[in-house]
Amino acid sequence: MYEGKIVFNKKEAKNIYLLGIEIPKNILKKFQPGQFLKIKINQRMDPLIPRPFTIHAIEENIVYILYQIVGKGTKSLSKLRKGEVLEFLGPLGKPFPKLKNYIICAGGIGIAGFGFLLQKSANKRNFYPPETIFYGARTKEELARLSFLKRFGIPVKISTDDGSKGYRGFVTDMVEEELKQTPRTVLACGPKSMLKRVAEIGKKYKVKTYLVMETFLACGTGFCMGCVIPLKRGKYAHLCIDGPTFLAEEIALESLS
Amino acid sequence: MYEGKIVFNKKEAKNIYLLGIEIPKNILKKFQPGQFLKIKINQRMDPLIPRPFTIHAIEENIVYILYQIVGKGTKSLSKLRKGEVLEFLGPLGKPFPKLKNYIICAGGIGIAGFGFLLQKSANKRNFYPPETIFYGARTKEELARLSFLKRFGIPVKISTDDGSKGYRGFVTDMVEEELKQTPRTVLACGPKSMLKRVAEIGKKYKVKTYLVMETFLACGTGFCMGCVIPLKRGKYAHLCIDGPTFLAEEIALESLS
Amino acid sequence: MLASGTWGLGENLDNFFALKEIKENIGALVTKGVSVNPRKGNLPPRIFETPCGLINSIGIENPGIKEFKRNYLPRIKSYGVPVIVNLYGEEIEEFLELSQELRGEADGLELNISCPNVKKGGLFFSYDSKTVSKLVKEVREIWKDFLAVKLSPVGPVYEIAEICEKYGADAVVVANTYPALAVLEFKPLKILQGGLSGPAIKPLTLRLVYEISKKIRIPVIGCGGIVSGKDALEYLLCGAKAFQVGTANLIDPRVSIKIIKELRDLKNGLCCKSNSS
Amino acid sequence: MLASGTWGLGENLDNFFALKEIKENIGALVTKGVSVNPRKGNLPPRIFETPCGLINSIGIENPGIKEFKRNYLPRIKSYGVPVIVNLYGEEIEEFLELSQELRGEADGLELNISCPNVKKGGLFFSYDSKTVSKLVKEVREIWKDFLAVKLSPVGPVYEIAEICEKYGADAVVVANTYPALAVLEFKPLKILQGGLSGPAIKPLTLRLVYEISKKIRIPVIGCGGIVSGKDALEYLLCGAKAFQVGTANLIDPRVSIKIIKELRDLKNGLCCKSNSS
Ligand SMILES: Cc1cc2nc3c(=O)[nH]c(=O)nc-3n(C[C@H](O)[C@H](O)[C@H](O)COP(=O)(O)OP(=O)(O)OC[C@H]3O[C@@H](n4cnc5c(N)ncnc54)[C@H](O)[C@@H]3O)c2cc1C
Ligand SMILES: Cc1cc2nc3c(=O)[nH]c(=O)nc-3n(C[C@H](O)[C@H](O)[C@H](O)COP(=O)(O)OP(=O)(O)OC[C@H]3O[C@@H](n4cnc5c(N)ncnc54)[C@H](O)[C@@H]3O)c2cc1C
Ligand SMILES: Cc1cc2nc3c(=O)[nH]c(=O)nc-3n(C[C@H](O)[C@H](O)[C@H](O)COP(=O)(O)O)c2cc1C
Ligand SMILES: Cc1cc2nc3c(=O)[nH]c(=O)nc-3n(C[C@H](O)[C@H](O)[C@H](O)COP(=O)(O)O)c2cc1C
Ligand code: FES
Ligand code: FES
Repeated sequence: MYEGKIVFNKKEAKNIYLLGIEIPKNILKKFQPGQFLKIKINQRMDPLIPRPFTIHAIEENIVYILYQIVGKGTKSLSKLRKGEVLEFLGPLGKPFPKLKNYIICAGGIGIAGFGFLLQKSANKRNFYPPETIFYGARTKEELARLSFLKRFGIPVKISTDDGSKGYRGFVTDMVEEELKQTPRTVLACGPKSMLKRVAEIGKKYKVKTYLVMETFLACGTGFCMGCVIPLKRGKYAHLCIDGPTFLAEEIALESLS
Repeated sequence: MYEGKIVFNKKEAKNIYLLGIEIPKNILKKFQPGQFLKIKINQRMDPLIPRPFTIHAIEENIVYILYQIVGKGTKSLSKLRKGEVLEFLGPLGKPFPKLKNYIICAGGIGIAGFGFLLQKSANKRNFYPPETIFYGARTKEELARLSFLKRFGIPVKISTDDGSKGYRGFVTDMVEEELKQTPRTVLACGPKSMLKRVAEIGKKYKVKTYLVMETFLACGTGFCMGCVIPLKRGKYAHLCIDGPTFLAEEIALESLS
Repeated sequence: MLASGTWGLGENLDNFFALKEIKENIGALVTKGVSVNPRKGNLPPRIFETPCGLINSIGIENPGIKEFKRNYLPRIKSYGVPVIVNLYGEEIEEFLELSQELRGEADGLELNISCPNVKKGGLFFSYDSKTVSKLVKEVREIWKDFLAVKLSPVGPVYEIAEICEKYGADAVVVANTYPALAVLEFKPLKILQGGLSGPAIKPLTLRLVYEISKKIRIPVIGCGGIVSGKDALEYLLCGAKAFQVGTANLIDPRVSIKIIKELRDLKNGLCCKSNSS
Repeated sequence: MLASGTWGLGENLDNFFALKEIKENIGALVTKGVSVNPRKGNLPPRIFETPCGLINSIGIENPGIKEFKRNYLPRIKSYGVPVIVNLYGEEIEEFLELSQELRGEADGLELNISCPNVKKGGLFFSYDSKTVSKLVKEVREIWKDFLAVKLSPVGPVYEIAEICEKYGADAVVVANTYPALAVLEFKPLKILQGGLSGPAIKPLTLRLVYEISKKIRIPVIGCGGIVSGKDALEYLLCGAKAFQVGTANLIDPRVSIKIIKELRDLKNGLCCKSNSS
């Protein structure tokens, strides 16, 4: 585990916070888009297990995490203040695949990991930029980091379930419309129901579809075998070492429901 | 449990912090010197049990606690910041007895409860002021709240084990010297070894001796029977409802070692 | 229900509750263990905190049945909810004497065959199915009202639960504390042996309730680590017909009001999706 | 020692340690349970956090003994510390076959008769003293090196410990995880049954170690909830001759270095008075 000092921890959108941690540059250098950190939320034993968060962005010697409050760990995390020290482990997991001519589909907090991808692809560091980002949330209030995302000059198409901003409906409707016109690789991250729909659409339009998956992790290091994702033909992948990004066609559908 | 907002939480001396909590006045009104609060240190389950702290002082609608860092609870407490909200229960326990012509003997963090006694006796609210306060600590750095204590115009005689301030030696030496000259009631709070010595001295000079005791408390409300103090003749007292202040002659000595 | 040993003998329950609140939130009051003769309880230290749990070794401190009936029971009854007296004995005869003493005086009995904190008897009852059979059968002959047996979570617990059903208990309480140990000081070694309770053990007792309620038809009363309405609901979903709250009362004397409110809200589906605790 | 199932099969231990660190801090590596045939393990979810604890239901996912010997064991041996292979079988014959396969290949065996996460066999071994007698006796005939039996914390554990001693085990590991249950979703009810580990259970396993080490003369290896040097010292003071660290490895892969350092410091009396954890 490394230690990092919190330099930023503020509300960004409804229930969504942005956390900045100062980290020695030699560690930061290893970080790749799509990888994650495991953060020990406090020094006491409840919560016991560090929680995984995708690397959202990097600036100078600061790594940013974009997180949503869902339970005890994220709630405690949101109470930490500037100046406090966190323990974390990482980078863990595999980076995003290096795609060309692809679009991004993000639902809710699923947007988190793509910030770093945009940064790295803008700097032409092994990653290519997506052609469009489709980003959906339930309401306008739950959309986060829009101005940051737009900074990269790539179209960001918004949807909200209630129509309070952008297209009214699911982000997957917009994606389907797009693929109908120009079939292209999709990289998607969001709630299970969204990923399932993306997988269906990808299949329909015969495009390569990558899904960033989630499950409860214990170790994040391949030690416990707790993080399995069922694959087709009865096999299992281990999210923390084989993922979190998987090719949709390899995943067994039941793991998406 | 009540809720109170932290308005102050700062280091006062080596390992000793002063905590101020804003509390509705109608609750504050009930507080008496010698009573304690049970403070839930965070909203998570570790530490599980609220910790007991004597009421140190009251100003306007703020109650002050003077605490020493000894373990997980007090360590976590010292990390809380202004603006955070604490849950607490109280006042619990019996107030100090209403003494006249008495001296105070405090060792280390044992000084905490006497601040409130000085305040109340200065206002002539049922309590009489002590004639002298004998206050010992290991070193100068561990003496806390001296200027506050001196504010009441009552002599405060200091001792330190290493002589870095005041008399060099144990506070009980000074107390013995005093009693030899003028036998008087003693009210004492401090580590067990000090209390034991005070009890011996009190016996020797045949003066009424009151000891403020400590033990690990669970409920603080008389529910669990976990907080027993062995009395003479094989009986038990329950610290949280019968104490924390006891007449030395009633206590079985083994509970002081 | 408030679990045995975690709200005293009712001396000061009304410092923390209005009578109305007791009636609206508490289904029954289960008293601290009562024995034939007064017991002083164990030497201190009696309590130690462990990760998310509490070890206690009180040793059934209580005034004895005579004094209990005279000076405590009337007050407890005055709170206006059913009173279940938790009985502690080292021999079957003691349980019988206690049951006899309480005839017509209480709404129910809870036989504590599972206290880990007393040297003789107690815990060992719960290992010995023959003695438990005899105990339940003989108490049943004397005591016609509600009769529950409080099981130990260790030992042959499924077998004992079936015996309680067979010999006429109306319910089993699952469960008492778990035998545990804490090191207080290293040198010289000072330890505390006692029973572990609190959130730490919830997953264990929940499992027991789930298994036992599949095996017997009399109601299982869940008890172990409940501190929130969500915990209580979990017990009910896993087969418990009622639940008791113990350690949580020591954290916050009014916790039962909070638990019942949360449980009602959860049941009303208001926050069925929130698992945050 | 690193406990079974909490550092994988050594595929990437050296991502987190220098070889020198392994040699200096780790007394032995106890592998994940290995079975005769490959096992895919249980369906997800396999892991759930409880107050200060962790429930797991991995289901002994492993490549089977043949593949293990070929592709995993050489690497584990290359770390340069004694390798103890944890064996999982559903029948005595399987354990015998596994022991046979490993003759001359490992420094020791740990017989897992206590996994709560597999339907058949496993846990039930630990309830059945006759089967355990037979198991230990027959493995002992095949396996002449270090032989440990990993006990379940539930069931007739004292009796089983004595049997292990009687039939020639060199040590017992006290203990595996505790049968536990968590509610994942209310409606429809979705539960996870598995084994509880971590700090929550430390007071329980510490008690078992204390009692068992008074009853048998072969070494007791303590295992349950150790996350600090202080925890480890408590086990040693309560009678354990060695200890294993499990769940803590999942929190911090390098925790064993921290634990050993803290333990050394404590033993050197540097901070014998500090009980803060
Ligand atoms: C690789 C990876 C990257 C991630 N990146 C991000 C990110 O960038 N931003 C972000 O906000 N989140 C991210 N997450 C999700 C994040 O880790 C979780 O939201 C967080 O761990 C929740 O912790 P908590 O203590 O707040 O919630 P908890 O109290 O632990 O629980 C939250 C919810 O999950 C449920 N749950 C917990 N465990 C299980 C289980 N085993 N089975 C079923 N349900 C379970 C609970 O019941 C509850 O509803 C990521 C997850 C993974 C695996
Ligand atoms: C009525 C009362 C009033 C108090 N007022 C004050 C006050 O005003 N200021 C102040 O600083 N402190 C006060 N204390 C003491 C304070 O409550 C403790 O220092 C605090 O609870 C320690 O909590 P912790 O979590 O930091 O330490 P812990 O981690 O709980 O432990 C601290 C130390 O106590 C030991 N310990 C804990 N439980 C037991 C036990 N059952 N038996 C033996 N040893 C045990 C531990 O081993 C450790 O060495 C008061 C105590 C009482 C009973
Ligand atoms: C301080 C304390 C005293 C207890 N005394 C008794 C008792 O006298 N009789 C009894 O049957 N159970 C007793 N118990 C056990 C509780 O009633 C309850 O079964 C157990 O604590 C588990 O529930 P919990 O986790 O909600 O506390 C006691 C528990 C505690 C913590
Ligand atoms: C994820 C996980 C997997 C485990 N797998 C095994 C196993 O394969 N064989 C075994 O004997 N014990 C297994 N255990 C039990 C541990 O080795 C250890 O006995 C138990 O977790 C208690 O120790 P702890 O509290 O330090 O984790 C496993 C534990 C965990 C948490
Ligand atoms: S989280 Fe432990 S193996 Fe992936
Ligand atoms: S602390 Fe529970 S009775 Fe005093």
